[in-house]
Amino acid sequence: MIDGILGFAVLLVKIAVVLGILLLLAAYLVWMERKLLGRFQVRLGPNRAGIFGLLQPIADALKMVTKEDIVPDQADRLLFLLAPAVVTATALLMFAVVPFGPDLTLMGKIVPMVVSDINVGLLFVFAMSSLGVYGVALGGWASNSKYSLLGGIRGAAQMISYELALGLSLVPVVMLSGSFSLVEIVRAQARIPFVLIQPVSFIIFIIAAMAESKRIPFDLPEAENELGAGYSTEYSGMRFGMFFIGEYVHIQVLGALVAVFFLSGWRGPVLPGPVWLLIKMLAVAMVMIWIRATLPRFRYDQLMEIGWKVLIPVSLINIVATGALMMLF
Amino acid sequence: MSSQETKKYPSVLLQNRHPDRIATLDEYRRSGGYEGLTALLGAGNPKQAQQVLLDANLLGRGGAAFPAGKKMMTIAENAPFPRYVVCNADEMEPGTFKDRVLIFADPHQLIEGIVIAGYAARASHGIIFIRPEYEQAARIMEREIEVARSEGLVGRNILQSGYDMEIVVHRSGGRYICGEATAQINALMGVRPNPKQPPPYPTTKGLWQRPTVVQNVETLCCMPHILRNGAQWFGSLALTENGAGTKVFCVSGRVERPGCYELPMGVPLKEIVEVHAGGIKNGGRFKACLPGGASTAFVPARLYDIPMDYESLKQEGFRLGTAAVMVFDHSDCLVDATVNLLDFFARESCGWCTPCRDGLPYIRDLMKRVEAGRGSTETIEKIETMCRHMWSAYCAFAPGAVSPVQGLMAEFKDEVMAHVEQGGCPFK
Amino acid sequence: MPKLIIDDISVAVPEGTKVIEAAEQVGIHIPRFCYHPALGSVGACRVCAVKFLQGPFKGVQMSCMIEAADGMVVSTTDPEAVDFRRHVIEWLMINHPHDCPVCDEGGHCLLQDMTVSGGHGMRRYQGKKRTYLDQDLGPLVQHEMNRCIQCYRCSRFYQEYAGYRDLGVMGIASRVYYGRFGPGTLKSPFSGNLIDICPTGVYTDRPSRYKGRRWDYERTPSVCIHCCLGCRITVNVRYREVVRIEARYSPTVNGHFICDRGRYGFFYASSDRRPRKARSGGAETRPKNARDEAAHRLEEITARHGSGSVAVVGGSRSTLETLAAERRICRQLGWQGPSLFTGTEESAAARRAAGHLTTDLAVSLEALKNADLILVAGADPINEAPMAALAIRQAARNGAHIEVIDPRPVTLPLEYVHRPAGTDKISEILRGLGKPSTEDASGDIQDLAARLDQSRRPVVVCGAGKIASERTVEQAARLARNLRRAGKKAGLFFVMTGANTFAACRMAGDPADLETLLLMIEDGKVRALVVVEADPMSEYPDLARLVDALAKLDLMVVLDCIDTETARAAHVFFPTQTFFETGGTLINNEARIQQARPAFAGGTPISQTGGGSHPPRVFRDDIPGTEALSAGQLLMDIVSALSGGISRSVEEFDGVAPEFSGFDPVEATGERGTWAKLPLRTAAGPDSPQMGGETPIKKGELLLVESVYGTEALSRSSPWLQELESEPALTLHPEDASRWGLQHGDRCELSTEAGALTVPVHTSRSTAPGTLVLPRHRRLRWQVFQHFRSGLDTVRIRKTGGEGA
Amino acid sequence: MADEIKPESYEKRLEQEPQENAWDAVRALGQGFWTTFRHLFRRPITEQYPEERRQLPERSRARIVLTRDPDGDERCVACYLCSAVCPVSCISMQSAERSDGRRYAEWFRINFGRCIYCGLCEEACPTSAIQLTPEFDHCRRDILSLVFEKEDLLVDHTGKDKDYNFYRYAGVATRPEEKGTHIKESPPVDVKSNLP
Amino acid sequence: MIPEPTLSHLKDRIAAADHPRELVVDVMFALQEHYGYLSDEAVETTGALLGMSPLQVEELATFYTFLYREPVGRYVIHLCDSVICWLDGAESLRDHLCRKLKIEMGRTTPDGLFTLLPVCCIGYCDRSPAMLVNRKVYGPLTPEKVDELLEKLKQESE
Repeated sequence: MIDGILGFAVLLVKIAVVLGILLLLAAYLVWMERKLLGRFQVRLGPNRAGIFGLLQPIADALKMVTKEDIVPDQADRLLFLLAPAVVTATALLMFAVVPFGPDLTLMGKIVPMVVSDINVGLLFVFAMSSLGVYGVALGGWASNSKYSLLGGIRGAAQMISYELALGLSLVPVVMLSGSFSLVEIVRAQARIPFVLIQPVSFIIFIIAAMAESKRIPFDLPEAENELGAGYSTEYSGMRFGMFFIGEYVHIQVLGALVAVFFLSGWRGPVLPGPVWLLIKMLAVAMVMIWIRATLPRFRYDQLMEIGWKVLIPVSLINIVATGALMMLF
Repeated sequence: MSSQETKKYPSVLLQNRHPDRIATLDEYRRSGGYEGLTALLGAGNPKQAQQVLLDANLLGRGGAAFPAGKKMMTIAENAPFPRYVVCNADEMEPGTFKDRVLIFADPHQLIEGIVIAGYAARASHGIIFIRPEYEQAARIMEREIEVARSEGLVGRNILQSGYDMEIVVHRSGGRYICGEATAQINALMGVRPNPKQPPPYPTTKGLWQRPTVVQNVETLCCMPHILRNGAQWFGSLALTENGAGTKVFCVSGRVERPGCYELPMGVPLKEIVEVHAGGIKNGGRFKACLPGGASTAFVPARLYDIPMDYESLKQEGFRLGTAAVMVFDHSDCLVDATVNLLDFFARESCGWCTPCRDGLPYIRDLMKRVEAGRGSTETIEKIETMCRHMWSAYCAFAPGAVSPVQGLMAEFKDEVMAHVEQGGCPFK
Repeated sequence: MPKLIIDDISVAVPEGTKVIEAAEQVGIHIPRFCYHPALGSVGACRVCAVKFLQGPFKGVQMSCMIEAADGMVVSTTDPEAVDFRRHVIEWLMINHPHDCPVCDEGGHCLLQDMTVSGGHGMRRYQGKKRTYLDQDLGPLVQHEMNRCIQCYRCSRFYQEYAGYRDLGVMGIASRVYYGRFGPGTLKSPFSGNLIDICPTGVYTDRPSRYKGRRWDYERTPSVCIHCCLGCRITVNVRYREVVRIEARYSPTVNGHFICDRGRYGFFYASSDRRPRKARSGGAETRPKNARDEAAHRLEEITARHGSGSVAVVGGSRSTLETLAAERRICRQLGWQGPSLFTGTEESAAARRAAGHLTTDLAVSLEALKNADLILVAGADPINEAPMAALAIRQAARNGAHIEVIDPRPVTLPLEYVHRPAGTDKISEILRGLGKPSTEDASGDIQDLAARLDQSRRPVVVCGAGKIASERTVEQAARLARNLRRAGKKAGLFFVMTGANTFAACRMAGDPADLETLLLMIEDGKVRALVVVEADPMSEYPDLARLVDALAKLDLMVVLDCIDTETARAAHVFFPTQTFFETGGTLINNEARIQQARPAFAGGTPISQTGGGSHPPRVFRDDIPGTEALSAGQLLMDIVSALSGGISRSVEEFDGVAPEFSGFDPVEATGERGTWAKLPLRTAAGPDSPQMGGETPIKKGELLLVESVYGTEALSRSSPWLQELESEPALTLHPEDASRWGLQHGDRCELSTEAGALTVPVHTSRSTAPGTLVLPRHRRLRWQVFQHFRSGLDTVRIRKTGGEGA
Repeated sequence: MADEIKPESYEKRLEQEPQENAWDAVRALGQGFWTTFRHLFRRPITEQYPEERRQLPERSRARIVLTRDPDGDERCVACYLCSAVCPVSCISMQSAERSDGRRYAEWFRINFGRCIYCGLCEEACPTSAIQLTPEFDHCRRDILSLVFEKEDLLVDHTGKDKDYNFYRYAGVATRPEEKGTHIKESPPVDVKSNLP
Repeated sequence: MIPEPTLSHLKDRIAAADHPRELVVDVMFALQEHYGYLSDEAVETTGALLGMSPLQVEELATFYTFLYREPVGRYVIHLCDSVICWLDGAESLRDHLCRKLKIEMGRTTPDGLFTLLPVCCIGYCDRSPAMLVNRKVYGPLTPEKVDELLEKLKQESE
């Protein structure tokens, strides 16, 4: 009973810490992206709010919160209000299965440095990421705006297309680690990170993951020069902010997942596990920002072509090859 | 053609011309004057007079060359009375002075002509519209009309025929446009003398909305002779097939003896200049002439032998106009002369229609630029285009005004281009 | 119907149609400057050149000079014609100044349009520009000769069309000048049309000079309310201010033109003296308070003295909507009236005229131009309905014989025969003419009778009201009917007193006139008066009596849009909207119903609300000065506040008068208007007045008459027209004058028991002997004569100044 | 040739494009990333606006002024062309006649709250009166104070067009310039002249 | 004022005419004779005599060459400047006259004797260059002849 309560308390603490860090990080990820993009474009980036513009996220948040929350006249009110929450919640929930360090022994109890180590963690991740598309699709639908609807449909189509490649790219990882548990997968990379064994999977995963997060060059659901702001056109104030948070949390989750699946998770020399995970997450995020600064947006047909005609066949071949190699060795 | 080959041509209109005085009624009568009228009134058939004039192929001598007989015949039989005959003595075409010479030579010839025309048109009023420069001529006419009246040749019951006709002299205020028939009618009515485009023609609705025949002095002067001697005789006077009668040529400019010469229709230009007018002054070379006043095109030296009648000139694209032959010799700058002509026309435009009122000063200014050597090929093109468009003006004034320009451009382009290329007048 | 092809479009047009018009019928607008449908073609500007490809004419010709003929093939886009037109524009532009930015014509300038559409954008001419000095042409027309393109339209309109001779064309060649002999005010009351007709900015509107650009104006088609003809106008409003009136083409009423009274009479609408606030007991109050006060007091009076103790007085400048509201209220509440006329005689004459007008006899202004004989009886077109004079002139130009029978020294810009006849004599003459055969006509009118006999399309133009009595109207109608019976296309054209007199005739109640109502007030039977858009105190000829009567009233409610003496005397006053603000329906003298839309929403002009050099920069949610409502609406509001009051929409006419049962407002807003339902044919006419025997001709009479400027209720407050007013004078026959020892130019005093006034004396041989003519001019305190037609025995005349004095 | 590209030929061109090999693609991609990466270390070109102010080119379009002619008089003749051409209707005015005969603006206002600085008014102005200046930073806290009246707009120089003086060309009579005294004008016609 | 005989003569002529307007030029000439030029008063008188408005008279007066709306000198010299006279040196003659009289074309000498006006061809091309002095023709002219003539006219006027 006590254990149960204590376990629940620990769980709550873990959730609080993770949530806190994630949200704070999301805010500063925005700052980092703006700052970096600025530098990539030979600009300064935000530098007015606080030193180096460090208070910019707070200013942004204040602005978001104080802005009027507008619900379009003809919108489906319930779905409209729900959609941003879905996006943020699913992104946050994904982090529940990500291990961020070695087990910690606290007052004699082993506390796993993961919010919840479930044995089908990987599937949970997929489930959550699939659910995330509802936020986009519903938001687009509920806005009752042609731009939003187009954005939502694009989002859904894109999600379905890349989900497949994403899943397939991780099959070799599961094969190698023999488990769906993310904790186990990290453990399986104790010796060597999977990125070295499975570079193809790694690349496919990165590409598909970026498509999942709807970031440049895959930001067709938003495509501001075609669709206004896609599914988020009609949103304002904090509701728009929640889409925003969702996106940046998603980036972190992807960073964490890349780290877990391919970069041996929290493992690393000298520094404690969570720090390593953080470093790896941020490194992935920076790469994504770099890509954003470099590549233009795909055309929609190109997007579909890459998804269906390139990534899926390649990942299938990769699975077969991995299987064959595993049989041989 | 040399001078010994020239024949002595019969003098008809100017047969009673004296260098120092005016022919009297008696003199005129002696030469067969008023015989035609007497015969006509005796016959009492106005239609017959019209027919004779038509058969004689008498073309209007004022410039337009419209058959005089035909003009009379356009008056409808049932047209209202009173009808008018207007004698156009408003010759203001530069270079033309034949009407003055005719009036000074033999005023009764004109009076008889007017009465004949009046009878043919069954008009009761004759009006001599005379330009103010010819004040002396106007006085002569007034005096001689009184003489004729006292002889029963004018006024009530002319020659006891029961035909009444009054002739009055109307002095113009003086403007070139008043020489145009419709403008002249307006001037007579005391309104602004702008031309009026037919229809209705003056012969239908002219002066005071009544049928009106407007004829040139020389045309009217021909009529007594035609009626007396017949249409055939008149036709035989001409040297060429198409011409009829004699023509009073006013020769002026670079000739030894400028003046009026009555010569048969169709006499060659060269003969007029070289023989009758005594050749080019100071031994110069003939370069060009305006064959019929300022509103005709320059006739170049290559057509020096052209027979001077309406038809022959028309075939070459020229007009005989008033037969005022203005001669230019090799030392004259035709561009400069054209500028002078344009100056005249721009000043005398009545101001009614746009091409004439504003287009002529424009062309004049362009021409002045060319003369001053500031023109270009573009300027010349502009002049040529505008001249072409002048033919769509309201009356014949504007086309007449650009005729010399168009003639210049057609025949003397080299001279024009010389101005452009040398940047100035090559004759100065 | 010749058929021709213009730019590949085939069109059939009536015989005699010019090619330029034919092209217009198929939607091709050929450029033109000198051509104008009303003035005809003269071929001066040469810009309407088109190329004739086939048919009797060939080559580049002027489309305005050539009548359409069978087999013509015309190209307006032929390069030769286009190039010629381009050159014409260039020639016209060589002297045109570079002053479009400061030219008021800019924005609706034909020359501007043609220059741009003709492709002339660069000045190639290098010479100097010709300049002219301008003339002062008076307060209405601004002269700027530099801009002239010598199209001759102005002189043709002014001299040929309108028949005035003080503006024309001088000079020759490229120095042609349009103007007057010397500077001075244009004499024609149609001079404003020069502004419309000038294709460029030589003549511009002086009162609206530098007010704005046409593209900024709110432009609304409307109807003129300054006389009975109902000419079509376009109202230009800017910043809540009526700034300009322009003539609007109407194929049946005014054609292309309007008179200066109609053009410049509108200043009452934006005057800073216009009352904007309701008043109660002389003090400004809120509209609701005033309404409650009026209703309350009306209720009290009806309670005490019965419903018959309230009377409504209206006038003929109200719209049909307002008149209908008055009538409905009087009927349903049992009030007296509405009394829509001032005098009994006037009322009788007007109502008889309205009763006699039948569809087969009524002629429009446009149709008047086709008459071959016009008999003007008891009417002074120039002063009463100016455009009628212009129409009569067109008939005269077409060869019609014009005869005027009137006691006044009528002047018309045309050749006509004037028979000065006393007011009673007019009807006698008409009666003589109306007899079945010419032989019956007595002596001096035999030639006229013979002319009438020979005419095919005679029109009788007859006054109805002030000068022409009921008898005259009756005889005029009878004459017209007789002529009709004799197989002629005869017409009848009444010149009525006000813009909506015809409607007033149908809407007037009992008593129909103020004169009768006055007796009831004096008796004490009527205790309260509701005066709607009328000003008895300046209309009624016996002011002293009127003031006494009004003093007996318990209540006088006045509704008006202008500041009148009556309004100032009111117990309760309501400002109303002007015709520009309400729009509404008017019925003109030929029973044509015309409806105008509101031109703007009303309110104090911005130019009056701002204190400084610019309009106020404070935001407010109401528009200042919009307290006013339409008179009809206000009336309904007041009445609905009464217990047992009625409330119905103002726009309904059903049940008010049968003429308007099938009234179609859409048709009425069109250019032709719609017809009131007139009787098709009247065999006997309405009850004839007692015509027993010859009336004794009065020894002498004093006529109070209209003049073109200064007498009409609304236009007389126009400051611009006030400048044009000639000093009102007493006109009489020189022989009569000598009887009183008067001479032309003297001053004399006219006095009655009610007062006296001093005026200059004019003598004219065309005044009927024994008649004194005096305009009911705003500058004269003429309301001292007890009757519109005072017998001379009641008036004393005394010379007070002159040559010797 | 650029003008030959039509929809179908564009498709064709796509097909005809030389197929690059994978290495080229990777290299191109790498090049791109390298370029952006290098930019990361370059000095930002950003100017820190309120602290650092740059002189904008003369023709840049910002705050609108009303200039004067070389003689120092108002150029604006209140012809309404700028207000007509203004796509956001931010210019209004009232023209009137001055005692010397010139047409001028009795009042003239520009609502800078609406102005989009498109410069059409300057283009439309026939007298070079209205001109856009490089002065761009005139934001206000109170929107009403963005409504500029003539007094606020009028400057005491000629602006970009140094020499033009409309009234020297216009040909309208103003005091002291009478008819015929303007540039390229002949003296007024005297119809009574005895000269033909 | 116009002398009574002239006026009554004009009135008679006008009364006799079918259409008074046709006499307008004659009346103007007659009044011009009297006033020396066609003054505003003359225009108004003409209008009054013929039932025309002053403007209608002005329309014609400003059209014609020989109706002087501005005061002229005692001798009005019309110098022909059309093509034949021009060919024969009308321009130098004009310059000579201007110099001699010390006036420009169109002006009158201060002593009120001479007015110098150009005119289009006067129909004396056989005697070019020619000019009219009070409608009397002189030609062919040379500067010497002109001087002589001017002297003669000057003496005449004294």
